[in-house]
Amino acid sequence: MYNVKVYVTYKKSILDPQGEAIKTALHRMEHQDVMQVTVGKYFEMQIKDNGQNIDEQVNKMCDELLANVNMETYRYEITEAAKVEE
Amino acid sequence: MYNVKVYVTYKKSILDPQGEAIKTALHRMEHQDVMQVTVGKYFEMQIKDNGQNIDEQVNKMCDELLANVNMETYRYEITEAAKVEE
Amino acid sequence: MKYSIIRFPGSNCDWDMFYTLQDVMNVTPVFVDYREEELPENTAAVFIPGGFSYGDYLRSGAIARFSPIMEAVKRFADSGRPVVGICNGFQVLTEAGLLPGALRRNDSLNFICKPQKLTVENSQTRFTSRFNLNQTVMFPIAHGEGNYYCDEDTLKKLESNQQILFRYQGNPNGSTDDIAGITNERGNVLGMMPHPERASDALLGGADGKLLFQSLIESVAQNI
Amino acid sequence: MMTELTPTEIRDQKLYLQWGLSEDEYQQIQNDLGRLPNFTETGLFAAMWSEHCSYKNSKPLLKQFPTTGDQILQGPGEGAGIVDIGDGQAVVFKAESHNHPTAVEPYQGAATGVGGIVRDIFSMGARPIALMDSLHFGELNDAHTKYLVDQTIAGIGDYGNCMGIPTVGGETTFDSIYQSNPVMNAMCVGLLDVNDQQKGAAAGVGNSIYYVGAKTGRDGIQGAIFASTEFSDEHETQRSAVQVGDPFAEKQLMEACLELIHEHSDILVGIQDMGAAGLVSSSAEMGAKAGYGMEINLDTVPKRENGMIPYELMLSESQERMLLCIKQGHEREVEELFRRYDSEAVQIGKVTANKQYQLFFKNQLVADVPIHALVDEAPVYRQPSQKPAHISNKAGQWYPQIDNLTNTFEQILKQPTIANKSAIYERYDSQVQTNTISTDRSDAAVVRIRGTKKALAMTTDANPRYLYLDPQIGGQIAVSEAARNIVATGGIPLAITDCLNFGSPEDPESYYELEQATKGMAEACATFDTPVISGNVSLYNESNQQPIYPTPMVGMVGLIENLDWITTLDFKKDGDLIYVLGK
Ligand SMILES: Nc1ncnc2c1ncn2[C@@H]1O[C@H](COP(=O)(O)OP(=O)(O)O)[C@@H](O)[C@H]1O
Repeated sequence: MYNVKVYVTYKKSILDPQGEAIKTALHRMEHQDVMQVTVGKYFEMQIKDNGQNIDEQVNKMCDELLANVNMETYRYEITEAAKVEE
Repeated sequence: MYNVKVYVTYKKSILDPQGEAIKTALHRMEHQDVMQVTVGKYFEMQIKDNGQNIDEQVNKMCDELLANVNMETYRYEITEAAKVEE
Repeated sequence: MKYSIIRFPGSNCDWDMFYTLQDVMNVTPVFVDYREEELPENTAAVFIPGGFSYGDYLRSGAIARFSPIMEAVKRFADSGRPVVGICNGFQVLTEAGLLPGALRRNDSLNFICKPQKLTVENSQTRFTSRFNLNQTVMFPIAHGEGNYYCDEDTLKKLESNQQILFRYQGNPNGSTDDIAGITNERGNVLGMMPHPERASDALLGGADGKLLFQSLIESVAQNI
Repeated sequence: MMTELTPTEIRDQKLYLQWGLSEDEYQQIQNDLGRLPNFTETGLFAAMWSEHCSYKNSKPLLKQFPTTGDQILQGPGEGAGIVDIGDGQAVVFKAESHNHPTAVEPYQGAATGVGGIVRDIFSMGARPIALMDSLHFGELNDAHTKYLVDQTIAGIGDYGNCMGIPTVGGETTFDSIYQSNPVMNAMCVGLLDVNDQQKGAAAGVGNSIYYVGAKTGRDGIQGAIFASTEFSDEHETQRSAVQVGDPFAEKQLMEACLELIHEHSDILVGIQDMGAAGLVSSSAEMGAKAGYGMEINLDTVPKRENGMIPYELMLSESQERMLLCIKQGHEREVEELFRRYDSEAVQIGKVTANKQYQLFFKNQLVADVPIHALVDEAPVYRQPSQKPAHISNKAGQWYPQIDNLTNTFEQILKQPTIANKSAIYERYDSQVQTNTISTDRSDAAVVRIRGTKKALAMTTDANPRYLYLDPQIGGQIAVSEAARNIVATGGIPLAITDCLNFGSPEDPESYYELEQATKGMAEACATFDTPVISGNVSLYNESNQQPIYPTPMVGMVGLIENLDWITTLDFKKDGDLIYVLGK
């Protein structure tokens, strides 16, 4: 069993209106020292070991579904887990 | 300057319709070994050092804005950065 | 000839498209389930209607594009025949790679539903022959993720190939270059956020959308 | 895991009080059962005899309402009321309040409020054709109120938009009295072929009880149980009672249910939404209404979480679930139909002859109570009533002084309550289904009935300040305003639905307001021949002992018999004459 964490964010060149909106809100809440906010998506997956390359599999999932590579980039972390995490 | 990463996810007992929909889609794409998918939000922030406790500040931002503590939990990582990361 | 309307789980402008084609345009629409692997024989054009396929979870259109019927739609498009995606249909077509670019959340972060003025940017296509160049038309918009994005190179290509058919007047959602509707390079796949099928009955506030359907139906007739 | 107290522990520790049952009520349950109720049974009674399910405080007042008329096919008592509009068609509508969930989690609270009212409509066999809302918030200069407004609107919009039901209108007011207790009411209107009319009843011994839709989690289980029980192996902070809506699942569920109703009505005996008090209220009501008993095997109930006990399974308010009664022998057909919509249909029980309500869990009988005791024998209270001091006290009244009419006019227009609401309604898809003729060109929204020359006019109205000043006349005004809106749009008023948002009935002044407001509404409904065909009561709207203004929302639907008769409110041309009608 693998625990996989995937982080998807907009490419740098793309304006992130959500990040801007949150920054503005934080400033209004007296957190003026927040210089930049980027918002992304975060996925946690549990994947059964099927003998195939896990890296390749996760890459494929990201390219085809979890991220839209036209505008987003992703990174992921894979850890092996003996059993399903609680 | 601090780099802060915040991860917000639903509490365990909360329905996660997105996670379910994504799991079903992955299964249809031949990734049947995906056992569970949870979807969360991911924030990257750059915060200027203002001499105050950074931990406390981030906690407050999470409690008041980034997460809805009625149904979400969060965790964060803070790293110190000499200057703004590229 | 049949006009095939693809239905995904969560499509909700499917009947609107059906009634417009049947009652206003007097052609024969048929629904095609997303699980089908073939389009009906005699399909003249394919419509992908608006709605929230798969709840628009993850990204609008991201999950729908894996439906079995999409392979058939791709083959249909590759053969040069017309495919039209409206709203969610546009999102599905970009996710499926049949159209360039992507649709992001509106820059206001809010869903927007209102009548919207558009400029017709190209009236020499099978979808717009009934319009005049630079004509102002009013189509309703209703979307949360209609903010069109593409990179510089793609934008240049869209422009030099005259693939941009409609632009917004008073950009409502942040779309790159005010883009409201585009075709692929070959000109047979159209994607647009505004809803022509909601602008095809004067009783509901306007009928500019009929021109788009008329253009398409005429071009189909000429090709037979 | 949650530990269950034994029947004697419940008695000795008076757990029933924490769950909202009075001493007398607890005694009555013992009389009904002839023994002490166990943990699960106590929970069932507490839920079914709550104000929310039994209307024990408001029932006598609701009796004042006229509920019948030539046009009425179904009055209160079902998921929604039904009004004949000719040509074999009927209009179905109801309103519901979701004030408390909206205050706690505005996005999900508002979204699930919409989801619930939509289920009420399609469970009657009708296709939902329009949504409306009625919103009352604190003043907009407050940051938290801004957040509430924004999220509430997003929640309403996202749910209706995704379902493909146009939200065609509503009303929004702002007043500091709603600061900590916003009012969120939603109304849904559906169109029905009279032949498709359904009832929420489970008849016929041996017929199957089907659970369809989403799995059951611990959503919305009363706070009381959290406070009164221990959790041994999970962190308290990991739990939440917030209900999350899944409009996509509900859209699939709706299409499946409508297909079942329209194309397989021969095998469908009854259908009902699982709303407040989820599984228990839907199943017990369906059985009691038909005069039968029911047995349910809780092991078969689809679950989202591990270790759920009967109490939790029965009281969960997980969304997007329905209960069906299906003729014996047709189980496969139903399962297959729902599978086509990626929705689950599971047989969880059957109709029995003995009029008992019986639950089995892990092969044990965990509840066994007379079904009528649960559903029909909740006590009814007439509370003491007292005229609020502020009504008699004329000294505190305020008279406006107007020096400069233009200034005053401009100031009025600047009030958020009066100002243009496009920032709200443009976030709702008001046009999907391509029948919306107008949202804001007339006093009521107008939706055509495709294939006919007819249209429906619909409006939601309340003017809480009038009710605060005089609840009876204010109640009359609320109905009258709705009727004027319909008439000014070219329609004939047909009937109303309502949401009665008031303070605590145990407070004599609040009870007076409820009593007088309903009296006034009843009088006006009789005058206009607009019976009350459905509605909902939301009491205990108060914070720090301060109740909100009496806020009865009136949702009225009218029939426009000819599309040519639709009237709009704008001045058409120079030189036209302007008249004032009335005194
Ligand atoms: N919460 C809301 N949801 C949808 N539409 C709304 C809402 N609030 C106001 N509206 C719409 O805004 C318009 C103006 O409303 P309002 O100011 O209450 O005017 P009126 O007094 O004429 O009813 C109406 O079309 C109404 O339906």
